[in-house]
Amino acid sequence: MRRVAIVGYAQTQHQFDMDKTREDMVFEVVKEALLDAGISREEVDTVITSSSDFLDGRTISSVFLSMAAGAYLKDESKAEEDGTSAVWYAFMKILAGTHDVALVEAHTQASTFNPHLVSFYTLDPLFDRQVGLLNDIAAAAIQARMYMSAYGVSEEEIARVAVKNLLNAAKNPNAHRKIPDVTVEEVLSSKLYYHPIRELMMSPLSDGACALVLASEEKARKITDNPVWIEGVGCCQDFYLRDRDLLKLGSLEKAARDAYEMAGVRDPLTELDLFEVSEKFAHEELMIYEALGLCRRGKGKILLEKGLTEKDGEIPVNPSGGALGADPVCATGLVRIVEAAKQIRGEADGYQVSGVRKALAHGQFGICAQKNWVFILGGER
Amino acid sequence: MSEEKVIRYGFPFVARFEWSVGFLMERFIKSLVDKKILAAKCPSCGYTYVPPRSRCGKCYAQLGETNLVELSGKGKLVGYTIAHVELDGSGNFRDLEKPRVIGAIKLEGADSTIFMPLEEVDPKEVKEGMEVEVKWRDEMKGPVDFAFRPVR
Amino acid sequence: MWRNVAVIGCGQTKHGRRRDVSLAEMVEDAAWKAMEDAQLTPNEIDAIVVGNMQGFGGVAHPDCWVGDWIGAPGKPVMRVATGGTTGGSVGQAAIYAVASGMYDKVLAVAWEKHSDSKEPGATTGLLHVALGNLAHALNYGLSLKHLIVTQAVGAAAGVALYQARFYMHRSGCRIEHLDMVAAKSRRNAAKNKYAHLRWPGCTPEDIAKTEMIAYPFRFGHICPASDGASAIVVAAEDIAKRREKPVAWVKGLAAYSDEENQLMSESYGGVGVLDASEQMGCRVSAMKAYKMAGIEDPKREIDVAEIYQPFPSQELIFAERLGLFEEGKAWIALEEGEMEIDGRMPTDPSGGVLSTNAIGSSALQRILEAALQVMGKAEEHQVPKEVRNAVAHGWGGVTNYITVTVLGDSPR
Amino acid sequence: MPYIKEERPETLSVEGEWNIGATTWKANRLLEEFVKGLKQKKLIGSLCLGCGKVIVPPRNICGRCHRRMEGRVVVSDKGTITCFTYTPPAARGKYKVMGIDPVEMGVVQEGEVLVPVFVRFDGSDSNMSLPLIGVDPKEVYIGMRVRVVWAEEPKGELSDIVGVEPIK
Repeated sequence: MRRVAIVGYAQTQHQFDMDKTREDMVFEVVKEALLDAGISREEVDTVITSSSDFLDGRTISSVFLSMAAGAYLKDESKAEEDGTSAVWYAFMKILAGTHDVALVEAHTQASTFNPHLVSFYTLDPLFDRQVGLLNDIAAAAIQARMYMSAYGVSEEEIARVAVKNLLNAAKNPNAHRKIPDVTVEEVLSSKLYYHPIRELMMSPLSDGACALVLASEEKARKITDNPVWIEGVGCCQDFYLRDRDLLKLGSLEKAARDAYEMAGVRDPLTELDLFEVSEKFAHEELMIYEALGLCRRGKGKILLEKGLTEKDGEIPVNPSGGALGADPVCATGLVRIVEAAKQIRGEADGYQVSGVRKALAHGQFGICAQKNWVFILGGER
Repeated sequence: MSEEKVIRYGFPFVARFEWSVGFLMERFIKSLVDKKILAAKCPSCGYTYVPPRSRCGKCYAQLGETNLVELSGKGKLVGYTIAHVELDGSGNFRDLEKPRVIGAIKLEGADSTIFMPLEEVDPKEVKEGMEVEVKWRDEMKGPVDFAFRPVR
Repeated sequence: MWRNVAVIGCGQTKHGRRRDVSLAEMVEDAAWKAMEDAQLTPNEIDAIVVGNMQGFGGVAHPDCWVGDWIGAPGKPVMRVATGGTTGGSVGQAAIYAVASGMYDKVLAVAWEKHSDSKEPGATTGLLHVALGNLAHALNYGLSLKHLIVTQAVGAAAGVALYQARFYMHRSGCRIEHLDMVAAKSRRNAAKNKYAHLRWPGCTPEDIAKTEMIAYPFRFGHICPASDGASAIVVAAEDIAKRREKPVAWVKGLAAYSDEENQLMSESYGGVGVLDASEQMGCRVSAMKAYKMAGIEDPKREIDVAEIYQPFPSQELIFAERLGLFEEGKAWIALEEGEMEIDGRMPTDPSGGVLSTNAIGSSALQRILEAALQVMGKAEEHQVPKEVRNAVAHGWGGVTNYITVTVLGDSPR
Repeated sequence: MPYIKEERPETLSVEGEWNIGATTWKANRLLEEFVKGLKQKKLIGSLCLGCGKVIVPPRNICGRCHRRMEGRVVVSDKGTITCFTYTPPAARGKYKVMGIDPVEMGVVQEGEVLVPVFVRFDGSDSNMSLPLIGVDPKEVYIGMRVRVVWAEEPKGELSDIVGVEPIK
């Protein structure tokens, strides 16, 4: 099989209601990613973007952005939902041997249309939309409560996930929600939405974009001395909410298993140096630990308690601040890949974790993380 | 002229939809009027779906009208949340004057979980595992309008 | 590197107004037919690619809900959407998924259910493409009359109207030829049990009697807004070779697009290309796909074409841009009967998009119909000759997106 | 029309909405620049300093050069018709746009024939879609020379361009 590497990337400074049109935002981030790779648009063979019509407020969300995305007269397509899906597609196009250099771009301006209302629009229109009660936050709250009572997890422990990630976000120049002195008390006194989910336990509504340049091994060697290899990919969709076991992230387990197998990872705990995951709600991060095989089911809180997943812990999770630090919906998973690649390349100024050789990046989409994508990335050695 | 680089604007338009429901859902919705909850039991693996559906997601068997079963309307609360806000149609969260309980309910005889309002209960007294039963509306406000309450 | 891929199963629903099923049941129908045709169960499918246009049916990311009906849980699922080309993009993503060596058997499903919208035709979805721009222009004093004059005419037939004018001007094609294409499409559709507008024995004179909407388009030239879904199963070479039934091999594919060609750009900016019938994106895509397929002379080597033509002019334009006829000469070939089912270069023997348009599915349907022709399974609308190579085309976006897929009776 | 009809039973429907009104789009300020020019009866276009293309109304990005179209130029208000169409005479109840009947609203007169054209203004490389005024559709041809019909008192808005008319 061909090897594929990340050779350049860029992301915006994610923020609430950016003073930039989506066109300018996309143009700038793509330009910067190409500059980071040190290649021109002419060298790109295929462009895959990721965005969603409902979130962008435009049917065919990609159509007026192709020029900004550098796709003019190029082979192009759009994978919706999460940017990691677009990377998955671009990766396969390069593996197929038909393309050597791919540009991936993902964006959402959450200020355009409330993503929580979009989550309501994703529900079964014949039943749940008729009932009219659910949305992604309400469903996550139900899941959080079930998880808490099944495994004896307290609200404080959930809040501690938020504190960890928000403190990390404070050091990340691209993050959106930065509260450098955030405390568990502050999280627990933030606005209550659906018990136990409070404002600081949910990801913020961010405007942002992210771009990535991928290349085949042959091309990657010419472009950079510091390629980050995609060693494993796994993705999986779960059942619709009604018929899913909400106590675990089943589709993430499967996606992680597939990615580990492809990358030859037998023990993620010892073989992977860093994790960048998309936790849209604080409790999800604990469930993600379990699904990724970092601990047994229900034991996620112990990793946190022992400080293992802190930035300077043994298995750092989200030193960038994760999705709780910034959530430009379709770009969030792609940002995780970029943050993981950054750590491998040693370019995470101000929040660099030392000695990162192999890292995991995770993207998700759908209510209670219905769909998951897992990437295993590795450095040169 | 504003200092901002962008101009923000909207357009007042609500797109409306009418989703056809198919035969099994039609039976389900019509039965609600007669205060009955129908489910579809997979003839092959036995998994029981509520609301009913045409294809078993677990074993892929096809389900039809002969697989419809009537449920008792009793069930167990497997999860819940107390809503302090609700999403209005424009994407804003409105504070609720009185918090509301959304229950995740597994009905007796069914395997699916449905997410419905839980009423006639003090939110502080809601417990996972609680026995609940269907509470029919005197007048339904939509095609799917019913709730649950604790079994006393 | 490239691993050979073949279409081993095809399934589609009957198209038309489908109020007898829910969206989920409609999608299920197509997916299951494709899997049954491929003699596979969902357990044997490795990955799924899905797509439609969210705004038309009012359900955001419907795969999250509908996935349970097509065996998606537990599998990798990619959602692809690119406007009119959605189906083509879905099919191509599935092909790449197998060609890459990542997955052996991939199901591609695409659909649209227009009748779920309360607005007539596809108004909500189509309007929403440009609404972000038009609402902006209205704030800058775009007069209602101007909007109606420039856009309302477009609302009926979109940019295709201008594209048709450009083509007619540069080729000498006349409105009678559009009548001929439309009549041919309705006649061919009558032979295709899955099609929507089926009119046996329809003549150009019948079409010419329909009301003029805006010159040169008559009512009889316009595609319907259909409900329907289509699905294919693609598989790796070793699996396809073990099949006893015929398969259709993927020989080449490309999706290049020419954005200078758009009707409008972001924030109501102007457009660059003067002639919307030029379709540089299609020329480039065809060139790349043929090169990959080892086809040097498409006029000779392609046996049948499934062209994305919601309007009759497009069948002629794209037939030329796909290199099947001399530039500006397709209408002459049409006059001579070359594009008929039993002609030298049959185009849209299925009736094409002009007679069936479930928009997200339409471009996948082209790949599916091309595959049926290669496999010899198109039943009544099978072209009466040996089909060695077939080309499937998709067109979308605001005139810019293109997908071209070449299928054949032997591996690359 | 003698289409083959297939009878299918219809199941009941449930309703719902998609509130497009809850969308906040963002636009750049190029159209604002353009309408300011209109107030002085000037057509402003954007110039790509990479390839020299001029686009009217101004566009932000040149896709070919992948750069912002930074230059601004004033192009002529005379141009050439590159494409045209025309409608049959308007009639009440014939068609609706966004639920509005233009004849009923008085925006279009009963019996009026609309002639939308594409115009390339001299000095530009783009098409602008505008109404052609005062010409029998039979007399329109591609290549016809036209000029802008300006509003009597331009106010700095898009409707300052009433349409185009033939240069006699």
